[in-house]
Amino acid sequence: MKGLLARMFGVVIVLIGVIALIFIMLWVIPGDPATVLLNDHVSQANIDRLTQSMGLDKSLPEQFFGYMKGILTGDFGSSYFMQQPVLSLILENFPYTLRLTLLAIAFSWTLGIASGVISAVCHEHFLDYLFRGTAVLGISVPVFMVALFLQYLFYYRFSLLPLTYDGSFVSLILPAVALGWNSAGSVARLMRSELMEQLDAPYIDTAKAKGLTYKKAVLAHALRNAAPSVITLMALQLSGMLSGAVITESVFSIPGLGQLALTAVQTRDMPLLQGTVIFTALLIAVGNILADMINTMLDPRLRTE
Amino acid sequence: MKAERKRNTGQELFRACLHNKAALISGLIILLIILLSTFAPLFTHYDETGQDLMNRLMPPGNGHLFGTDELGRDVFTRILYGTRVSLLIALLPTALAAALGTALGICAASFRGATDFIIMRLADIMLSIPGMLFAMVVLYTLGGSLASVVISLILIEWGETARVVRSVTLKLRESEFVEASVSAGAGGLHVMIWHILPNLLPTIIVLFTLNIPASILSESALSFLGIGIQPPQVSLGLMTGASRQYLFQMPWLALAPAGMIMVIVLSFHFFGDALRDILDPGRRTA
Amino acid sequence: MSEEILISARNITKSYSLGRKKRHIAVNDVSLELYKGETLALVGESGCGKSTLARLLMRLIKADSGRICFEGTDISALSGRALKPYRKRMQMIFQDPASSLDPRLRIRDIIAEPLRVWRVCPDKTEMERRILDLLDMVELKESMIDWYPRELSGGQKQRVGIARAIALDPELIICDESVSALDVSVQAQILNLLKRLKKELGLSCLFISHDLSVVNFIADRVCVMRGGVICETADTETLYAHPGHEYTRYLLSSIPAIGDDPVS
Amino acid sequence: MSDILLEIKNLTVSVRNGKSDIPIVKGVNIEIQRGEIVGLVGESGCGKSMTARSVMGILPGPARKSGEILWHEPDGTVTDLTGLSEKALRDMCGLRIGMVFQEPMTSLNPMMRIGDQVAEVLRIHKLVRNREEAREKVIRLLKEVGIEEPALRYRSYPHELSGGMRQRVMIAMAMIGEPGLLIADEPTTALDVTIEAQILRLIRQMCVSRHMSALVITHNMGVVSALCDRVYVMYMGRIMERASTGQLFANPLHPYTRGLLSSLPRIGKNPEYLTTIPGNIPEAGREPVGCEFCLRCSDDERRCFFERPSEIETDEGHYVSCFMCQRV
Repeated sequence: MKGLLARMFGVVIVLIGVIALIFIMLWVIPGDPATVLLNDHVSQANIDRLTQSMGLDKSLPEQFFGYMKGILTGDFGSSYFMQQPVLSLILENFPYTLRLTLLAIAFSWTLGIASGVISAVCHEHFLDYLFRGTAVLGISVPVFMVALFLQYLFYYRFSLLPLTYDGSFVSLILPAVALGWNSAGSVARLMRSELMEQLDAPYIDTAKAKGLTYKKAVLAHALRNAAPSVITLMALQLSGMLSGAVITESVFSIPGLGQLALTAVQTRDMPLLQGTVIFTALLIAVGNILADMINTMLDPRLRTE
Repeated sequence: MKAERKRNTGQELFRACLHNKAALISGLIILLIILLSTFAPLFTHYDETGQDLMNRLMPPGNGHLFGTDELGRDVFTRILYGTRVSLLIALLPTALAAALGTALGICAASFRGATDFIIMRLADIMLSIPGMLFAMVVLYTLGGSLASVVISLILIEWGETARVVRSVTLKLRESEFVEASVSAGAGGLHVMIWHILPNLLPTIIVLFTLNIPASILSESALSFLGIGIQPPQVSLGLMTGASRQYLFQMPWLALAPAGMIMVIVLSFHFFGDALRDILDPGRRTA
Repeated sequence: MSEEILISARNITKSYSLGRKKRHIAVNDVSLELYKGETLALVGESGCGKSTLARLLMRLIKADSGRICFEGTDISALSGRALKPYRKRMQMIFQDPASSLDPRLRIRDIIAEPLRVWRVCPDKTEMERRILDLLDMVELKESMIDWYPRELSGGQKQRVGIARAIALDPELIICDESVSALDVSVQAQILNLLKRLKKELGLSCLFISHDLSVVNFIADRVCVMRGGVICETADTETLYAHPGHEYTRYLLSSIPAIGDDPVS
Repeated sequence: MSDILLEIKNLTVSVRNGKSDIPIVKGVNIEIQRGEIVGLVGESGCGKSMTARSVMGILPGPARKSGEILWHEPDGTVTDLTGLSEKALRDMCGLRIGMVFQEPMTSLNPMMRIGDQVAEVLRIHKLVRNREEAREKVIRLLKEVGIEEPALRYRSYPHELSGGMRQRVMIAMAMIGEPGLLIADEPTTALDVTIEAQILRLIRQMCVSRHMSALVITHNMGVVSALCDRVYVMYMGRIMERASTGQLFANPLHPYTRGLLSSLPRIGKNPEYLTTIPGNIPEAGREPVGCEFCLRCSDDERRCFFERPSEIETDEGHYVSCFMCQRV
């Protein structure tokens, strides 16, 4: 357990680093935020009043710690454009992203793991090349192309599924497949290489020498050993998945965090962008810790550390 | 085995590429794409911004290989010029990210302790923010343009390279041939130049070629959302984004640029995979 | 074997930290002398600290405490520029032929490296001649100068390692399990080569091994190590005829007798 | 001939590398009687491990085997293992034939408790009715192979044991199915000499007490003299000489065997320089046409270069494949 706590502490440090980095990039580099916000023909008095109200006149470290304290108490500052607390906006949009991502994860991990295992087991066999080909296709096709293609096919040509998100579960299928398709490819490649490495390990020979047929030896032993590293790498996939979500939400107009960040950039709404990015980093940190926990339970070598 | 002994590693690498079918085919396609896009004027007499509102949204045919877009510009020409941007994006930021990652990775492995901790935590920060969102922050600060897209790609990609380079360098530093070199009196710099860098090269090359698809896909996604490369500059992602509303009537408008992105990404991908098999068939670097 | 001491260690200790409280003591208050022209063997099972002791003597790693004297001068505190001259006079031959040669370099550059670091040969032709001379001394074909390590057998790679070690005419050669990774027939060739070179070049040798038969063949004196401590030192004949320490007897009894008396 | 257990007839194994097929084992004949421990000794790359693995059918992917591996049941029926289906062969493994591997570190599944890994053999071959009986049988065997507090050790994981302990677990795993034959592929190479002596003694006791035969693969003559009744000397995929251990050490006939024994440094008296075998193993594809050893053989003849010597029996049970020995 000791190792796990150390790693959790590491993740917290990384989170603080993320907040600091984003703070520097948004508040420091572009110069005085007030002037950036208000257009030029506004009197200096108004600019001063706005600066004062946003607490921008305090020294940078003060602002940073003020912001950090805010985050701990759930106050991510308030959005310029929508005049609402950033956190409430985020919590309003977050469920949509959550549903989309979970569905995409379900789709991509099941497809990825299944094809990875099959192509590893029947190595150098027709199926192996078929799945590897689709996996490479999966990685190389841009997410937005898959999205547009699915829309064209399932809405325009066969009108089976709705064009955009209308609150119903059915309308989430296309976005989930579009988002999951890309990461299914990398999960499949990951699973295949990890499983093949385990299949060459000497303990598989021992299993066969004990009387286990190749098929049983694979499931009983190799999968169990391949699991930890695959799970860790799948957690790392999470950040790629959330990147893809931004595009998928825009194509299927799902009001998720990605859309929020996009509007924040377009309307130059600094606190909103900052809040969304930091919230997403928080999500990923939780994902990593979860993967860590699962691995510690799975792998005895870590448990007795 | 003996015959190839004479050549040094550079020629050996080239000869191995010729033998490996995947590397050969994908290499040729990449070459073709580079030639097509750099000498675009030879292949099309339109220029990429020439508007011809009379025959906008023309289907493919009579002079326009892929038809014309909503402003009557020739789609085929714009794809060629857009490919230039994609190739630039594929090579420039990825190379800089690889260089930055390698330098920081080696520093982290060489000066252990604080430097190592800081560099690795920075790499962790980069890996814990989704690339797209981080790019948005950069584009917000520097404004949407080719330069800011390049900068955001560099910042996104250096983390992974640094982590891999650091672990390979650590393994090399503990190898017996480095210990032999040190026991012969060689200094740190000598060991770095003679033993560490030459053995790192294959790993760096493979990481570089594998990051190229990621860069192209990221740029095209940013431009698709309209926050990456801004008009009048041409980008395949931008073209695909712009033709969204015509998707159902004129699918080729979106299909052509997106298809080109896929072809570029696929060929670099196969080339990277083949290169990895050639350079270190044994070890798995990823 | 002259009475003059080439290198000696006094109360050397070295330990590594294993997490917060536990520390693994690899070498525990060890003292030994190596006379000029002698082959001293360090024998013991894996983890007894013999490799660590060798690297301490060569100052590849620093000891926690104790003194190391090379021809009378204390080199335990030296480092950097001051230590460099001693690096020239002590060279090591490693265990695993596959990982002790840089896979990216040709044989010429591997052997030339020490010569280049010390700029021993003024110009290229002199360097080439010296390398070919060294190849000849370790019984390797001259045509192998352009080969890569991956094209050589285990025994041939080990010969390149030996050529590299004697390139600077050192006074002390340290063999860290140099024959353990080799097959019986190749091991015999390398042992003969080491014995012949030691005699021809007047070297002193510190031979590290876990194989008592090999040590019996090549060493003049033997130190038996266990758990970081030298439990017995004697010249080869007396040690094998009537071993003093109980652990040495246990080691000797574990070696299966080959030949005349078949298994009961 | 009644109590023959295993007969390997004209076994050839070749590995496909790119377009060409590289022969590793070139027509090997081995016979193992019941209750006899046979050694297969040779240097690395001579194909001894491939021979053992082809009996169990665990050859690496690109390897192809041909020839016969005949298993003699006590009631006289003979089955050719090479002809069996994967399923049928697996039913033999663990039940009729047990195997111990070289690397105790990696031959055990790091994620499973050692007790469960040993009990798995009982479960696969349905030798026990329930878990409890399996557990009790495993604990008894763990004690027999010399593991203290077997009940406690049952639940520990491989990384918590020393190399020697892990090898004892491997032996228990190979023996729990009460097999007729134990194949040990370099069982003690990765162990220290003191632990090696204990493991060799353990294997010998287990074979004698269970009247079990064993095929021991090794490159170390010490292991042969400590453990084996009869020994086959292998060089570049061929059997050069076979005899009882005593005959081989007392009167080695084949030049390669003589060279091997003279290359060994001994405890006690040693010559100034060891008499070695000149040259080294020719590269794949450049093997000589005649006897494999002719290039490195001091007393060879023209015939050796073109003709492959057939095996002749010099005295009771001592066979050698060499023209020079025929003249004697």
